[in-house]
Amino acid sequence: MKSSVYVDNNATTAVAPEVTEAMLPYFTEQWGNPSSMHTFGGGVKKALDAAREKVAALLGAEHPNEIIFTSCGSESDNMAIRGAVDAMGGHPHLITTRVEHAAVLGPCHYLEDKGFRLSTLEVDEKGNLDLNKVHEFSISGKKTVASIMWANNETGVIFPVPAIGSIVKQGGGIFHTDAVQIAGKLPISVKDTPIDLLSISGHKLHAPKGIGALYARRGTKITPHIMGGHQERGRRAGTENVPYIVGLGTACELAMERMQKDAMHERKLRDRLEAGILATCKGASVNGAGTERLPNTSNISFEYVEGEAILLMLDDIGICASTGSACASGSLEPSHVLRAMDVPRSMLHGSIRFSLSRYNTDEDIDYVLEKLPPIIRRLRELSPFAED
Amino acid sequence: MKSSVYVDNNATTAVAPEVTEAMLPYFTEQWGNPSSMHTFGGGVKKALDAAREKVAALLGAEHPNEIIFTSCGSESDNMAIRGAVDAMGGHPHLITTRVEHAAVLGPCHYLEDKGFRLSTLEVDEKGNLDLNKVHEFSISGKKTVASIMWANNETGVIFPVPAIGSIVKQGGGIFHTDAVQIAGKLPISVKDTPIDLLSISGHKLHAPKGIGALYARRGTKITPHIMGGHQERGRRAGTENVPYIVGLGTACELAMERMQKDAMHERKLRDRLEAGILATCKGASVNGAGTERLPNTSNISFEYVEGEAILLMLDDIGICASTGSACASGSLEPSHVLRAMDVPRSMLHGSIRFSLSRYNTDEDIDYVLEKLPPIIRRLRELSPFAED
Amino acid sequence: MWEYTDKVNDHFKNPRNVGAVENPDGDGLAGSLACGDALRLTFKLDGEKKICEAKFQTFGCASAIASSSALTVMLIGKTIEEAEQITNKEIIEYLGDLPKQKVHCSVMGREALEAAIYNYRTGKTLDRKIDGEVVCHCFGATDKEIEKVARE
Ligand SMILES: Cc1ncc(COP(=O)(O)O)c(C=O)c1O
Ligand SMILES: Cc1ncc(COP(=O)(O)O)c(C=O)c1O
Ligand code: FES
Ligand code: FES
Repeated sequence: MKSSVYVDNNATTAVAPEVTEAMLPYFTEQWGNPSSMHTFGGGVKKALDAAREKVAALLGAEHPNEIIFTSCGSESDNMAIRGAVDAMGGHPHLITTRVEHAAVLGPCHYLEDKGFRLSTLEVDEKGNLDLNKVHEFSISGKKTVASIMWANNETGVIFPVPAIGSIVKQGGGIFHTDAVQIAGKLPISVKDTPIDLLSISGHKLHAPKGIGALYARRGTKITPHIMGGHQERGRRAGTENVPYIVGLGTACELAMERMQKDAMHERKLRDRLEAGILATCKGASVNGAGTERLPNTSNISFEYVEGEAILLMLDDIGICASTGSACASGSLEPSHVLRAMDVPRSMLHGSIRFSLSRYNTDEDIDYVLEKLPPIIRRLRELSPFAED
Repeated sequence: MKSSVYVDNNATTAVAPEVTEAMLPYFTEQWGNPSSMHTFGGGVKKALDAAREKVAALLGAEHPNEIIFTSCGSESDNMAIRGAVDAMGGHPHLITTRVEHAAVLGPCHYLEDKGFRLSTLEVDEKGNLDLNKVHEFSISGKKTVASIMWANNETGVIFPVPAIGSIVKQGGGIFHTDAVQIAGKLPISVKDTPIDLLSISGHKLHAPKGIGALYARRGTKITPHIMGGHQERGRRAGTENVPYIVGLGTACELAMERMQKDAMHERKLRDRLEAGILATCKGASVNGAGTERLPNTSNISFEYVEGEAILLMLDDIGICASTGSACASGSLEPSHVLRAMDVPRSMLHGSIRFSLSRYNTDEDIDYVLEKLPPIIRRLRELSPFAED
Repeated sequence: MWEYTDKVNDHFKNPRNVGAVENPDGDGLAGSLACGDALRLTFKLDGEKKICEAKFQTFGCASAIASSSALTVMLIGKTIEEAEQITNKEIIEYLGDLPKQKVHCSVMGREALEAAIYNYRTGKTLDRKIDGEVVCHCFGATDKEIEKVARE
């Protein structure tokens, strides 16, 4: 069950040893309930506060209280969209894009079914948005709630969130951005960006799966998604997941310390990987190339071959990668992101996402560059369309 | 920060060493994403399946697929109530009780604000429901969604859920029960009880805080509360919290193995504690006495003294107990449960909940019985109302 | 992650009879690039009118590759009349099993076989009109086809 080369870090990352170590005492000794009136439980609250400050620091939030801990990126997205719409009242106009994660599209489509107007922005073949369209919708007269991601999980393409936020705020709307893939990888500062709500997920930055956070700018009205107890200042009920909150704090602290170094390291490896694949694999092309992208992500289409077949052959030799998003891997649909980018049909089914982390090495890249080309060659030989 | 005598297990429990041990490898080695198409990630799915079977076994569910993992008891309650109401469509009539946990009352009041009819059942001074009322509301003509807890977190009082379920189902309604406090403490079998939806929370049975589950009987329609990816068969989006799911599985397995022994152990200690306090503390009385109660819970009111004062004095000497529910401890209101039971005002503010677990010992009880009476005596001396 | 049988894995990783038969007696194509998936099946008959050579080319997932490979193995040694009787279910049985969501991947095998036999008998290319709602967008399988397979 041990992988040798893990290049699927946009699906999930290894829990950093520092994070596991920081969490452990909260399982074995300090397992109290932070809401308790006794020192044993109540004392744990300090750990929550410390973690909240670290998350706030990574995101550049003005006040730690703008951070609400949730159980995952998906909960943050659902809470932001449904919570903002509910608190706004009436029937706000929803704006999103075709390339969002399912956790944004899910609640958007749900609300559309309930009668809300939903506008879904297209992207061009490089994955770029048309800012004029954002403008057009934002001043449509109705109040808007816009949810537009910062970095795409499949291609790594980065949207110009500061510009988008300005446009949405000019129109008087509420702006949410899914920052699950950018947080910890590139510097962001919500304080200096016109963002009302922002989602992150722990397991994309070396904290465990099952913890997330929502940044909610002071004064942003949002109906709780999980109602009940007074935890998180009444904004998210449920006894706090103390160990994971501590873990997320540590992960954010680590990410902040190492960000520049990690990003440079990943970009260097990624660029070498891309160049190597393009040079050795016939019919390969990089989706989103020429656009601003995350330093760790490379989405490559291989003409006339099928992604699953590539993946399974890679898996066989210990290389872990993915096609599109992991949570959609139960589905038979080709990636909705690549379809939105109008990737030609011959390329649509053969896309592989390589996504790196601080733990990848030069040897990992060497190994992929050695093993991948013969696999592509073999699969192309099987194909009725490919010619040599 | 170490407690010497922890008798606040209805607030949260120690993570069992077996649980921590079972979880650890999923932080350090098997941190893959179960939705991944590679063996490293996909292989983890087996651990999820195994845990699901253990939870199903503890609850007596027919199929493991009836178990949906959530992030806490509160999420399970919110999902059950809002999900069932949404899936039913129209404007079902909501039925609940005055003594529910905030995680049930929260969504019920939210829906009431949205225009749904909500009927809140009263309890008598022993904490019992009037089943005739349940009947009356269930056949009110409208479709109903009833959420009625199995065991009360503050008093331990057990509602006759099998009878209630029958009544609700006769009327064609959907029946949800919050079983957060009974699961793992007394045997339950959803298979043999007319229950559609049932909530549990890990940290009440020696798994960590931040994991829960919702049992949804096959065929029960329920709108997901967190929408997005295909996890949990499309019923709960978000990358699975693999370590905690494994931990919850282990905790359920342990609970099942030890239940009878643990329950006997806790009941013996609890009964000794109660008898001792009643014998030595003036003006003490047990709330919910004479009703069927959980074996581990004792809610005792002390006339003319204030609960917070007792708690702080106990805390000072290393005894961890609580007044009412931990998550409401930020509030100054006296317990809504005791108010519903019409506990006289002189007793209402001085109630302490002692709740035991398998880890409590005879020495713990000795210590409380030694330390508590002088504290109550001192506080009574301070009180302008108490007479000797 | 899909649960594949050892046999599926084997036929995927070591596909038998890859390529195109030279001067085939039957040549059939199923699926299309437009649907994102295709299978070409070619065969040759010996003196006793039995299939002595069968080859495939597939643009598809692991299940599609394994199904195609299995089909060619099943075909060799059979008469056209016997070959015609091969059902999807038999391809799946031959492979041990396929995940339910992947059953349709073997549909293409049957279709390519039909097309190749039609080509053998008429010399013409079978122009399959896809009817029904396209439910598998990646491979253009229709609900009717999937239903048909499910019933078989
Ligand atoms: C009866 C009851 N329901 C629900 C909950 C909520 O569980 P959690 O804290 O896991 O959200 C609790 C405990 O806090 C409880 O005692
Ligand atoms: C862009 C994006 N948003 C949201 C999510 C959901 O996060 P989680 O799995 O923690 O719910 C993910 C990853 O799965 C993601 O990549
Ligand atoms: S006097 Fe302090 S809470 Fe009432
Ligand atoms: S052909 Fe394999 S997924 Fe449709």
